[in-house]
Amino acid sequence: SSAKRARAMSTDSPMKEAFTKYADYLNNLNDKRERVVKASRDITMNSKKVIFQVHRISKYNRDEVLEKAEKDLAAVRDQFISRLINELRGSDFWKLRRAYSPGVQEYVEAATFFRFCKTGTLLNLDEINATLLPLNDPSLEPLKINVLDYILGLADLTGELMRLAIGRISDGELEFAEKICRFVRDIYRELTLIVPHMDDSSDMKTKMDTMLQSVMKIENACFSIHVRGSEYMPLLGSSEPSSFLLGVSDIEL
Amino acid sequence: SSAKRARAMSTDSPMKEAFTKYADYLNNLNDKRERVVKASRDITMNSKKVIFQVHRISKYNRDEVLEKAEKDLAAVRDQFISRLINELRGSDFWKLRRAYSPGVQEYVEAATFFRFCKTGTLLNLDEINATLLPLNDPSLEPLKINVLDYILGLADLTGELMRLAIGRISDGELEFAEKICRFVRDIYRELTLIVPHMDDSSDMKTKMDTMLQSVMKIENACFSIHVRGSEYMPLLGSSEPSSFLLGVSDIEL
Amino acid sequence: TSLDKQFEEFRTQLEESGSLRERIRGVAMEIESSTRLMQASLLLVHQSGPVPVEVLEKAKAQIDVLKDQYCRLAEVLHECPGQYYRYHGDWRSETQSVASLLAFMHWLETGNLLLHTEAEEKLGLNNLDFGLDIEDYLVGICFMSNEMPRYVVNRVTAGDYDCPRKVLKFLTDLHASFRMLNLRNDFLRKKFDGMKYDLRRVEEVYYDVKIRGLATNGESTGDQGVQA
Amino acid sequence: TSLDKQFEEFRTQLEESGSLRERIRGVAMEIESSTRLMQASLLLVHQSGPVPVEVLEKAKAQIDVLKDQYCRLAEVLHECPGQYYRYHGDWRSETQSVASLLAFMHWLETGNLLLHTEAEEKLGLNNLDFGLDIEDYLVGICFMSNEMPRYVVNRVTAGDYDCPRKVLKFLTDLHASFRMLNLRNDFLRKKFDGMKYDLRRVEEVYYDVKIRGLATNGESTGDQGVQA
Amino acid sequence: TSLDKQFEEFRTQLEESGSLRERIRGVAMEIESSTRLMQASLLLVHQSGPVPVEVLEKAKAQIDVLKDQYCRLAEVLHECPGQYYRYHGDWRSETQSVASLLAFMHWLETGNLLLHTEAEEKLGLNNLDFGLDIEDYLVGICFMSNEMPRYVVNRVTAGDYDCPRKVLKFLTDLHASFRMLNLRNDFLRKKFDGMKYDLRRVEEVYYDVKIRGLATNGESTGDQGVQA
Amino acid sequence: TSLDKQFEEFRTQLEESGSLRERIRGVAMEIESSTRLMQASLLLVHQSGPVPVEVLEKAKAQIDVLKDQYCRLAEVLHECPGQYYRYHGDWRSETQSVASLLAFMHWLETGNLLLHTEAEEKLGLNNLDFGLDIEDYLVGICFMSNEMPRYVVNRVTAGDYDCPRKVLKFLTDLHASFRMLNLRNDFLRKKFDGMKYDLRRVEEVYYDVKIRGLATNGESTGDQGVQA
Amino acid sequence: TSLDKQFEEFRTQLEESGSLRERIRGVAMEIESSTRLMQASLLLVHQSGPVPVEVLEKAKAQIDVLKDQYCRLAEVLHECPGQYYRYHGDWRSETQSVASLLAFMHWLETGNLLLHTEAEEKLGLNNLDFGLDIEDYLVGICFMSNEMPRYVVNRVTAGDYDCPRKVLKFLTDLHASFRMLNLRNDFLRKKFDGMKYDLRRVEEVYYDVKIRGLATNGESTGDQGVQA
Amino acid sequence: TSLDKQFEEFRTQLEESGSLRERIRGVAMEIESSTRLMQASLLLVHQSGPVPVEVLEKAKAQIDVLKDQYCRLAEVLHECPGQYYRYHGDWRSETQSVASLLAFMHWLETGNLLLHTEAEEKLGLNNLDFGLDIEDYLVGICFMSNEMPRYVVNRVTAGDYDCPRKVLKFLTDLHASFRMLNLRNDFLRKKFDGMKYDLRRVEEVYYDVKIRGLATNGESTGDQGVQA
Ligand SMILES: [Mn+2]
Ligand SMILES: [Mn+2]
Repeated sequence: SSAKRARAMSTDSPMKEAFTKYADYLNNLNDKRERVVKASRDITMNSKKVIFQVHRISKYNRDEVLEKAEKDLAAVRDQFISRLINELRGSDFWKLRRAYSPGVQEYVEAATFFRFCKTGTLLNLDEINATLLPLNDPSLEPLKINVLDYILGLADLTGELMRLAIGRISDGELEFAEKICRFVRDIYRELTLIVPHMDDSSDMKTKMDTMLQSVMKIENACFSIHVRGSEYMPLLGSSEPSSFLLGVSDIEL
Repeated sequence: SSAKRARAMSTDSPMKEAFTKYADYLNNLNDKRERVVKASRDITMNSKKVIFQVHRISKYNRDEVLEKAEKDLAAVRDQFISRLINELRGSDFWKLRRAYSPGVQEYVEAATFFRFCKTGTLLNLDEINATLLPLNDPSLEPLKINVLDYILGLADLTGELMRLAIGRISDGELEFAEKICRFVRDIYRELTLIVPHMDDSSDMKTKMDTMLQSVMKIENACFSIHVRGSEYMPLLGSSEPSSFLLGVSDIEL
Repeated sequence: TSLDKQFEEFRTQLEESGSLRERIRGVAMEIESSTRLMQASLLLVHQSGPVPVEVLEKAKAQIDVLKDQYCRLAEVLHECPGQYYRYHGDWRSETQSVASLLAFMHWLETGNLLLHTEAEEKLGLNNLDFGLDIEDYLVGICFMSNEMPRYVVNRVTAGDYDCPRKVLKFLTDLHASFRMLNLRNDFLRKKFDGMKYDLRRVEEVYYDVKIRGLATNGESTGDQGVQA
Repeated sequence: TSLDKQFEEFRTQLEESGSLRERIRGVAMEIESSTRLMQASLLLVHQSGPVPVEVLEKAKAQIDVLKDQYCRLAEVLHECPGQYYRYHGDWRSETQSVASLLAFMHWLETGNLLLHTEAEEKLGLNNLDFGLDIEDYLVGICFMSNEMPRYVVNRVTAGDYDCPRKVLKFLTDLHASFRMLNLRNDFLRKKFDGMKYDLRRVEEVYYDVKIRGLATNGESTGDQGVQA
Repeated sequence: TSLDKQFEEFRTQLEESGSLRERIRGVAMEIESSTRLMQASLLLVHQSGPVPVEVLEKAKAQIDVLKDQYCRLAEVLHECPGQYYRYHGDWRSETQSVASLLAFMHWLETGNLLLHTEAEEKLGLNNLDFGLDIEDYLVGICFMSNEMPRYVVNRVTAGDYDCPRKVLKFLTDLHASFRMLNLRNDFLRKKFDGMKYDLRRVEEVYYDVKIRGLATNGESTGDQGVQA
Repeated sequence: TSLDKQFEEFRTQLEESGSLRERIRGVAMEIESSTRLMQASLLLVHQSGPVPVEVLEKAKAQIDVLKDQYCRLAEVLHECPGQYYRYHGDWRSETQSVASLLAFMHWLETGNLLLHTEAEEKLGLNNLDFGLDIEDYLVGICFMSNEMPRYVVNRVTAGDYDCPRKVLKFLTDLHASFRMLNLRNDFLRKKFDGMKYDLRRVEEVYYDVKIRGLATNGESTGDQGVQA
Repeated sequence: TSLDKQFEEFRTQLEESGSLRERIRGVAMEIESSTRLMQASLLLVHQSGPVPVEVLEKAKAQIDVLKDQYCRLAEVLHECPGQYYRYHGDWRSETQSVASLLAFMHWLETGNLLLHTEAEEKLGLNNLDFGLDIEDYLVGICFMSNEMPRYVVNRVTAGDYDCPRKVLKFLTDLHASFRMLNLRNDFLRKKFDGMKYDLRRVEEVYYDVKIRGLATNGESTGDQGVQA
Repeated sequence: TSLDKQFEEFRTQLEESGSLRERIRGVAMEIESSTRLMQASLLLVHQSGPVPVEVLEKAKAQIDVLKDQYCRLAEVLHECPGQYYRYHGDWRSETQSVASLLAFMHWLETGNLLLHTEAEEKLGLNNLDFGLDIEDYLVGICFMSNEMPRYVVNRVTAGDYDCPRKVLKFLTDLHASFRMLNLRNDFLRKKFDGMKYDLRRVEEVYYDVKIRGLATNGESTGDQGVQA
């Protein structure tokens, strides 16, 4: 019918032509977002495994454990973060941030956790970004993890350090626990001054609360070991509670 | 030291041996869950595309639109649902249901939506499962979508049918809209009696509320077209409002 | 310590981006102010009686103001290359309103849809660095569609019986075009769902007019309400 | 209509699975009842004074009851092959308690961890159809660990100064084993995190005893509190 | 000891009230099942075209079932005099639905509001011991009011143009009656506050038919949709 | 000690402000009661048929009651100079309702907007100490606007076809006046944003009347529904 | 009309139950006030140093006040026979506090659990019409148990090393008695589940005292902290 | 028209109060920034080892900054007499933090509670127009109390065994003083209810050092951690 033809003809209008472009744009964007989400999930899952691996540390297996963790962490970078980097060219880096942020945060958590256990120091953002450099196409501006994701990952790190501290105390590594305590307190204090300046500080605020809880859990554990140690000192005539406790645990179990 | 040896030796205990098995079990389970989640996301995304394709239907392009939708739907089955089927052997079908349920529900939504537009009937669960049969390894018990996911998908279908009805009314396809209205009312009534028997009826209850909203939106649209038509009848001397409105839209635009 | 140093640097960086955001918010508020003025002018197209040409002119006068504002926004963002989408939320809803108003005026003048590239051009955004996000543009178009039923009702009340036919044709085409898109379950999807109701309402008005023999037989005159 | 027919069938199916669930809930409540009895008997191990052998015997007597109950649960589930995990939530927490109590009693008797296969054996679940879910087993083990600090404190109060050493050794090994697992952020993870605190508390008690010269030099006697 | 004796007594009493509650829940679930069947039947009054008498008959058939169920509920509560309100929460929402459906059917048949005493009569609750709580009745009436807009819309679509006028009169009177009550700030109050939206919607439907000259001049025929 | 002395003082002050607040709540509840009565009377203006003058008179009779109540409220607050806004929340929403009803009645009588000073006068609040907060007045005006669509619909149903034109003019002017205000993103802003839906609905009703040739040519008669 | 008559009756009834509730709330607030005073006195038992007899006497002086208040509450409820549980929620939590404080004082004096009948006697509630709900009594006992760990810690700090043993024995027995009850999954159950943490904490304090050789060999002296 | 005139006036007034609020927010944000710096400095009192005097000095240096900020706030509010409580919400929570930090520092220095008048003096608010709201002060004191348990724990770890006794005495007195107040059921009440958990935790810490014979016999030295 002529009506049908009239309809059909209007399909070739500039409007339809433009909308074909918009449709392509949206399809590509959504496909890419989906790929980024998947890469992020992979990063999360494998970073979590690295964190568990680091938690297996003890006085007796330190080197082997950290060696494996380091290898696994490198694998996360080579296999999954590199995939992310390839997707996040140009403006997509910020546009798709919500799609990859959980994975990157978890990677930061894992990488900083590993580093602290290895050297007792904080892995800087610049250092992390340096390790990502080889994954980038050298001809392009290299992709760098943004400050926000780094800080959010750091906030989660304190939870893992708390778990580590509690476990280390049981193994008699009191000095290590105290070191963790100081480290976590420092991070907490530094972040106190950073939080109000974050792009979106609302989720960071709940992370700060959790972080304070973690700090206090470590402090309470240190308190507990300290008062016990202080009670024993007169009993033993020793002046260093931690060395004493360490001694016992080594000999008896 | 002997202490260290003592520790190391205990690694070979039956406990450690058993935990090695548990660790393997958990790793495999989590890996599989992750693969299932990914397959589910793919199914969701591509089923949504089929739904959008079906929405492109009009009086003038019915056949082409549905032909493409049918092909896309088959592609979802062949590419993604088959992947799911391979993962969900045995007890994993129920164990991992939460991981794949969103995807399957969206597929049910797409497949029933397509079928209604094609034939005006409800695609039964048995029919859906028949189309999945070729994807199964013939030597094994074939995987079937469960009643719960089918019903949950059906609940979402009514939302799409509501959108379709509103659009069809604008295109003058009043009888189609009324048909949708009756169909959605029937589904709503049938589900009223099913809901209390579902395994977990809490999320289904909110879906029922949404469904009632959809039914009422269609009813209000039909009401509106009816009172207008009734007002015109005396003006025109016609007795069939819908045919009249259809007529106008064809001639003028 | 190196710890202090890093966090000190972060604080500096974040404060900088905070002040950047402050400036962006400043421009965005100006943009909002301009759209309010445009909106106030355009409200008159709803009023009974023929719409004087001046109404549109007054609204169009704001476009240059907007152009200037977007130019300044682009300059601010030029300072942080690649971070367009970091701050996007800060001017997003304002820009959707802008797109909506530009498209409405364009339609009043030409009877055609303002395309994305045309919108960018009007705002002076055709360079690569700083463009009009396509989703913002599409949301703006939906907003424009939302205004159509009210416009049609008021034009008919004012005695302009040809308006519903034109709007109906325009919205029907627009709706058909939108149906080409695959949307996620997001804000744009919700807005697009609303377009169906606009279309239906305009259709009803068209029939109201038609059935009473009030509609002119159209087609011949391609002009819009304003110019009539 | 075919519509009616399908939904009628669904209703029948769902009502059947509803009644199945009803029966499962029934057995699960019986299981819960049995664990309460076991728990009540085992409470006496916390009491001052040496723990009489009868305490453990009385608790062990419930195992046969449990075995029978799980056997009936397995029969019910046999009616719907492959749907173990559909109804799993209905006996899950009860089974975690069972695992916890069995493991505690086993440790009291042997000083060793009750392995997953051993737990299944005790409950008569070694056939393939109906087993003890490994995660439930592991949660149960964590529950058992949670009881240890209280046990140790009360044993020491009752004068059993060798208990802390044994428990500490056991928990240390158990904790080391758990660390082999990669967990998700789920219930099991949370319970495992709690185990660290149990371990620490037991360690403290051990030092309390040790430092006061109350601990025997151990190792020689492999027996547990109950049998002493 | 007196302690043991006291707790022994408590155990008996708690078990008794537990089993009482169990039985109440049982009947309440049956009531819920009956109301669901009624509801499913009554959904058919919304279908296009004239509503067949059978629809109402089928729903009314459930009243006897309900009567029997409430009789059994009354018997159970007869065992614990003075404790009606102790267990009230266990059948409250079911009873509100019952009141709502009875009132809706009554209105369909007679065009009048089902009075509280009539509702009690229909359920066989006219004896003093066990009655229909007034607030439950009132909440049920509000629920019925919520159904009215949808009913009116669908009746008009089915060609019954006199329905809106009748419903509007009914709801206006009902709303005015409710306003006399000084309600506390509770669930009932919230439900009543919602009634004004029902009223407004029915007013709009009436307006839609009236402005188009579709409303008959009414008054003469007192019959309802179902009987037509 | 100085600590004790301080807390003793605090106790006195907190008790004083507590009892003050108690008295304020008391008056606020009375005010609420009066507005309910006014509201009940005014409901009749929605009813079909011409609105009798008595309806308005009955509502106006409450104004003196309100005047007295606000006088007492002012007296209470006179006791704590400078703390008007400390307790403002305790009578705020009641006062917004009052403003809304006064403005509605005033419009019914005169067709004009009740000005802020006029509202204060009606309530006897023209002294400096205790006035009607401007934002409360404005919120009340928005509430009044929310009632307009319903009023117009019901007046047209009752055959008063001139009403929509008058209301539309009134609301259009009111809306334009409000647009001059630069509102913060708060409750008032939200209420004002709602006003455009009222306007749109009234436009639609006017359209319905106009397209059907029901609208009188108006202008000449300045009277309102009530006085007709 | 019968409709009017019905709603008129409802109005009366709702107002009556409203004013009844008002009076109940009044008494409940007085009861709360009395418990606050008791609580303030009893706080001193946590203070270092021996607890003077006067502390307890001062708290006990409030019992007569409470008795009078419950007497008035009973009178109010006497006006609406059979509706005890309708208004129960309005004095429930206050009564649970009362039960808790009475039981704590009784234990301080006698070392025994205050029985339900004894509690009723103290409050003058031994007549049949108005009693102390058993579950409220039990919740009160749980609240008392929650205070025990704090009490024990503070008594030991004050040098009373025999206190933990006594409290532990008391709580162990109490906990065992509670275990006999088959509690529903409600508030009481939750409170009882908390009791095990109180028990555990008291066990730990006893352990602390015992392992340091601070515990006296007890048993012989049956007296409580207060009387010492 | 008078309508235009009124809205013109409103516009002026709303803009004035808008800009006033803007300036208040500006100062409030500066205050927040200062308290954050104080807070960050004071976090160092938790570190192991003796707390250096500089920590407190650094925090105290911010007081002058705050004084200046409050002075400016007072000036802004001086422009709108009687409207303190209108804008109170805009600096309320910041001021509660300020009160909390000042009180904590004061306690560290003197061991005494910072009185309300002293707090006002420190902030230069002793003139009548602009004071520190009593409830804000009290909330601040509650916040300070929340910090105490953590402080005590860390002081003990740092070897200061006398700290728990001093803090316990301080908190016990503070808690007793608060109990004298009859608080409404609001934010302050909720915060005060939390104080008992602080008290309990400090009691436990004191118990931990006391039972181990670590507590010095105190009393003689009145100095605080910082000065030691
Ligand atoms: Mn983590
Ligand atoms: Mn959908």
